[in-house]
Amino acid sequence: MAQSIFFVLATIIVLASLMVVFSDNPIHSVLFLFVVLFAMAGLYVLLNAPFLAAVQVLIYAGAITVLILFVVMLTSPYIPSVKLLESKQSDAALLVVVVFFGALSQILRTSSWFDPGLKTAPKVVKTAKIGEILFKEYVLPFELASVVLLAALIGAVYMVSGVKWR
Amino acid sequence: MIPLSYYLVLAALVFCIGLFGALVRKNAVLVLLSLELMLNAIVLNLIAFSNFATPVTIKGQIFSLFVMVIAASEIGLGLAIVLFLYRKRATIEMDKFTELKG
Amino acid sequence: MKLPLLSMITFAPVLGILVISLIPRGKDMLIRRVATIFSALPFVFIVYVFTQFDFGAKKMQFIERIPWIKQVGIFYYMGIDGISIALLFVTGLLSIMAMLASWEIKERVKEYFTLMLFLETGMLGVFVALDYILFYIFWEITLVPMYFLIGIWGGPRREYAAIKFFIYTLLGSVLMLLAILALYFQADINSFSITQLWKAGRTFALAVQIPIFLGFYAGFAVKIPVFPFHTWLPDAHVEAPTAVSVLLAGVLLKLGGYGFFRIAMPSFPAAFERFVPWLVVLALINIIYGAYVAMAQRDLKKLVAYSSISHMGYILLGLVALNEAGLDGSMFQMVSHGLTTGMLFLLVGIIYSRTHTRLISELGGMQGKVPMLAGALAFDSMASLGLPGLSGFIGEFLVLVGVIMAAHLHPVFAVLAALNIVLTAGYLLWMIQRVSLGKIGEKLKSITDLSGFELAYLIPLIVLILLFGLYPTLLLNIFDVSVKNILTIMGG
Amino acid sequence: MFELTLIMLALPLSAFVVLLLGGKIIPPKKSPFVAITAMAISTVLAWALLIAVILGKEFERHFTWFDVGGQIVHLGVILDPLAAGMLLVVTMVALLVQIYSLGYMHGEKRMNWYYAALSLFTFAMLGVVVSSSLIQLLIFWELVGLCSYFLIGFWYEREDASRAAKKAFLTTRTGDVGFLVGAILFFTVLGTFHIPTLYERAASINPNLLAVMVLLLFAGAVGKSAQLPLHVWLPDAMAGPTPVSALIHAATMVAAGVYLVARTYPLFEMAPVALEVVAYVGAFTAFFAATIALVQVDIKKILAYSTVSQLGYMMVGLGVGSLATGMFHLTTHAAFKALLFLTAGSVIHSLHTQDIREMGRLYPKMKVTAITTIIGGLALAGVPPFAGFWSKDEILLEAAHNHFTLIYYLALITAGLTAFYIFRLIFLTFFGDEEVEAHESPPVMTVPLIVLAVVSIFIGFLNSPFLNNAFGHFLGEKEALKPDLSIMATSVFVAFAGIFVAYRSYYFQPGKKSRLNSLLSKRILAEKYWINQAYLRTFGFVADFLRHVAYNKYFVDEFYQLVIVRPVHYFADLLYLFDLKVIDGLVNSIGWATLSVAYSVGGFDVAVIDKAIVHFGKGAVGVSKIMGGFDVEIDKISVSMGRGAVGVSKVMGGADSKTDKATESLGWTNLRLGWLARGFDLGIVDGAVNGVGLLIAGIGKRLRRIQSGYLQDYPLIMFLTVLTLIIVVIFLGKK
Repeated sequence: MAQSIFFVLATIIVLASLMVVFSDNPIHSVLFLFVVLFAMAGLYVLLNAPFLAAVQVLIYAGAITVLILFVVMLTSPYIPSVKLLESKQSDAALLVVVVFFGALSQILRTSSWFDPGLKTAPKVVKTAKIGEILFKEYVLPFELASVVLLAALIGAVYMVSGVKWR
Repeated sequence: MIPLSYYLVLAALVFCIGLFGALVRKNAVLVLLSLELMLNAIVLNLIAFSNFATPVTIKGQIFSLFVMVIAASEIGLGLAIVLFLYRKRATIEMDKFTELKG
Repeated sequence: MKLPLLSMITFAPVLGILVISLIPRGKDMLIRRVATIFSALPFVFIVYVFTQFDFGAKKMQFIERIPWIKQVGIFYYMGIDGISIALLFVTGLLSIMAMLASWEIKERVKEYFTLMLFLETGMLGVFVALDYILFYIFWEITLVPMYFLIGIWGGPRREYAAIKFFIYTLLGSVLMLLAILALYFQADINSFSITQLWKAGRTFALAVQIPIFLGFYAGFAVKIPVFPFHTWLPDAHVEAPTAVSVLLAGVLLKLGGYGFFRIAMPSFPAAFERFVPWLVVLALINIIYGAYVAMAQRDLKKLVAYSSISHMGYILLGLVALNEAGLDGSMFQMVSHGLTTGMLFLLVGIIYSRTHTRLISELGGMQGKVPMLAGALAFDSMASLGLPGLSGFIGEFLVLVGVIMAAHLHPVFAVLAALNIVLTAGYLLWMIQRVSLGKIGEKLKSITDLSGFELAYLIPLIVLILLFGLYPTLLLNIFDVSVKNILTIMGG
Repeated sequence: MFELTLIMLALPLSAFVVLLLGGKIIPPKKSPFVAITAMAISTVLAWALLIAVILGKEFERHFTWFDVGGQIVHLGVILDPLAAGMLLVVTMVALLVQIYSLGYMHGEKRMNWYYAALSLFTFAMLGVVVSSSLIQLLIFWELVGLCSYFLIGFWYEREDASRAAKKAFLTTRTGDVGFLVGAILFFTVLGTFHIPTLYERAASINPNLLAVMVLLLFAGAVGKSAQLPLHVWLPDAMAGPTPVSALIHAATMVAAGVYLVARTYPLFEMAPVALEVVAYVGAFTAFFAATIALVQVDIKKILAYSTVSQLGYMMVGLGVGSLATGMFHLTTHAAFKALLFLTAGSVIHSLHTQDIREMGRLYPKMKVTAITTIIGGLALAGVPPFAGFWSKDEILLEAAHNHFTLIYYLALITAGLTAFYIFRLIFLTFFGDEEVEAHESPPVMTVPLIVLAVVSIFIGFLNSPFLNNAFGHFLGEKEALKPDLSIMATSVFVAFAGIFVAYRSYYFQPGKKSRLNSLLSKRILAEKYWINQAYLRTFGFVADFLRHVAYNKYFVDEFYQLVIVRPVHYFADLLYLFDLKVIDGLVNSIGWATLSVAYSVGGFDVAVIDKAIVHFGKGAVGVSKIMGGFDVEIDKISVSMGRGAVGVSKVMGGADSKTDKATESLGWTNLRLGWLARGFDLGIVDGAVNGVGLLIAGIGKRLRRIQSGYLQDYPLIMFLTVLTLIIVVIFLGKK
């Protein structure tokens, strides 16, 4: 059962990500990204991480995708015309990507992770537990992350506002 | 039960697709989208490891939370930069920005 | 509580960077003062370490060892022995001199001093690091500020020189990195500790030692620089601003020699001995070739640069003697060359800042016009050409003693190296004749003599050159035990 | 005793420090007195030490300086008769010269520096004398050379002075390499620098090795004492102030070489071969320098060659005889040669010329100078009872006694030549035919002359049979040779013969026509001796030729220029070119080629590949051109060498005007060659057509291409790097 769900989701993810990269229309790309994120959330559930799945759907699929859509609308009044393989370095990029994938699979192949016998059946992680760990063990990084987020926020506002300092 | 390697292969695939996009797309927003794909692949990786390697301490999940935070700030800033550039140059095509040329 | 003195030494300049970053752009004078103070901090600490240092001990001292990336055996591992502390001393001292000489920099002051402090951290770090990864990181850290310092504040061909410097040294250090990785994997003790890998390296078969040794050799030979990897040096020196030249000649070249002492020789004695015939020939080529080419120079700074190449050859020659006298001489020469050549570059910089020329033919008659400057130049040239009683002589003398004592080297090598003393005297005296003596040159009409400020940073160097020349025990005692230790390590 | 010695050493040094550091505080008028006071006290102390040594209070002390691989490098002070005697010579001459300089250097603007350098020199020389360690001796030895460099170059504004200073330093340093290597050999073989210990240990080693080692030491002495073939610096060194010449280049520094041999004499005695070499080098130098002195016209040059010649004598004395023989001649020579130099200085001070042809009837105007010069001349010529007679006679005696026939005759001929040239100088200077403006020098200059003259008269008795060879006994000589009246008579006869010939050739009687054309001139020979004109022509030609050759110092300088100095410079230029073009070019083109390959792989620009190939080709062409260029260069050099040789042979041909031309053309050839080399250089650097030049210039530009500015290139390159690393890790990780 889980196996088949996984394969369905995986197929969706791969196809949708391909479409994200290859579709000519940016709006389509964004929409396919939405699909990818959603399917990813499904995988998280399969991996006993329902909280993260929720976060994924809420933040990524909900907030970020909408944000990107806005920007696409703002910046690309003329939507079509962006050809895919127009870049000068697409060959080089393809080469890099393929070799990179080869290298990754080589690592996977030689590592013990590929052992199909490696199976654990963990319990579903409760959100409370995440909260507990996050605010006990990782409280400092957590605070730091919030500072980073704040800095990014201020930076983004500053850049877009067009205010000139000095 | 699905073995760990399945997730890893899937993540690698998505990562490579995202990488390809980041390297070839002209549209800056699409480059950002591709980056998101790559980040998601990483998050998937982390959660998978979390599930198989550290099911009790769930380090992977915690870590992926942080990755998401960083990803959010990154996309926010990235989009701000895109808008900024658009205002300056009226284009967001990556190959129009060649100021770094030596 | 024990203070982490070595970390304090290494990272004091970084603290300076932080302070400088708080100073608003434009307050140049303040930036200069702050940078100088922070560049002097490590020296203060080094002096303190000197008072606490046990010069009789073979072991590394002031060790700091904190796990960094435990899984692959990377530690934040620092420690010093006599060899390191002698070079730390030179580095600390020359950094202050270089900072003072940098006060004349007028443009982009903030960036300049930031980079200088960063460079200082890198140089100090190399001499205290005992973990290969840490060592490599500091080694590379020296590279980056150097590149920018030459590339931004340099002379007319600065970009060419900077890129050449960068590519040469980067190529060398990449090979060194490969050698480090190979050593790590080959040893298979899950440790990047330099001292632990000494033992491991020796156990390798010769066929394994040789390629790893060659990798390290590439990294070190480019820094020293050994013929034919030397061509970056004259360009970099000529284009670099004075202070950078001082550090380049005074400290950065020593990194190569230090690498031989710390890594290449104790880890791979068999491979080193295998290459002794080659190295001795290369050392002699360096010595003689450098001297000849120096003689052909019309540019004062280039002359000093090539003379550096020639002098660095003695360091290599001392190493291949593989006995106490030779190694002692090599170390002595490193310190002494740091002082004398550092000072020579300072003087050339002073001359250039006043006359805006470095062409020997446009100078002349300085002795009558600016006696102190010319006197300092003459003094330093004498030290450089190995006048007995000054520090340069002791280094060359010990190297020659080492070569003659070494059973595996023919005394003819010593004679050739000794004959080079005449060549050295030849080009330096010829330079003095054309620069200081004779009729007063066109460009010297409005030259002024050394200011009190300049004297303040030259006099310590003069005093040290005299002191080490007259009482070499002072310096020899610092590293003698460690040198002996390295010899015993190499022996078994 | 030990403390006294140190104080004596420290006094001149402190004078130096005071004068150097107080350069601005002490007025130039006062500065001499600082130095002279210090020197005077030193002299008194030297007397005291000498007396103490005569009373048998010798001592030797040594300390550790540092150690090398367990072997100790010593410093040490020795005071034995040899050192004590030498100390007195040095301090006395130094004191007199410093006093004399008050007058001679009057009004000079760098008085502080002059006296500072003189003081430092005296310190260094005293240091050489009291050293009991070879390495310490070497240190002071080099310091002596350095001071000589300063003092010769005292008038550094003058081209010849600065050049002579450099030449002196370099030439002596060439010898010092031998000294250094020899000293290190002693150290490595015998394990010490301590000279008395060396005496003990030297017996244990192979005499041949020992001979090599002491001959290396002797090389140092050859340089310092201006022996063949390193004598060339001394005549040039006359560009320095005359008192300096008197002190350094007559009495002390040049004697340091002799002193070195004397100090290590027991080692030489253990290697008789080395001693013979010393003797022969000395004899040839003596003869050779004397022949040059015959025809010089510069008063100081004559004295300089005379010094070289007499130094050769001292070497002969050491080589064939004993320690005392050589040292005795050193002592007497120090007195009378310093005297001669100082009188020459007096003349120069008054006339402002050094050319004896421009001097004339000075005797009536400068009586003190003239008389003292004659005393010095008689001492040098070896006329009894003046100092030179005793010491020279002893050398001849030893040579004859020990069956060094060749050396004996060479020395004898040299004695005759010596008498001739010194009286030629005296007659031309003081008894010439021209009335010239002159005045006697101030007392501050004449008093030292008188003192030295008195010494020159009497010092010779020290080692005469009348005083029972006191000097020799003092230096530890067991038994002196019995004076041989026949040899004495011969040497006196030879000396008088020399003086007589000089008198016949150069003495000018008022009212008669000048006889400046020497005895050998054709006219006199034809008129007086009715010699066949044809013979005469040949003879005259040969004589002219010989005179020309001797006047030009056997062209040794030119030979060295041609064979050593120029080739060194050429070689230097060539190597630099090699460095700039070949090594740098190769490295750069490799780098560039790598880069272009990277580009083409990167697939940025198909055109780049084409360009790369084209440039590659150009680069190759450039390299081959450079190789060709080198060939051309080498051809040029050999051509110029050829021309130089032609020039030399022309010069030898003996036509005066042609000499100039040949030299000039030689110079021009070289200059042109230099320009060619430079033009070649510039042509390469600038010429975009010549491939390597383009490569070098272009590499910066090419490299900049990597900064394409395309944002996505950066992550691409980054990933490439990461990828490479990953692959490396994969492959290295696998065992």
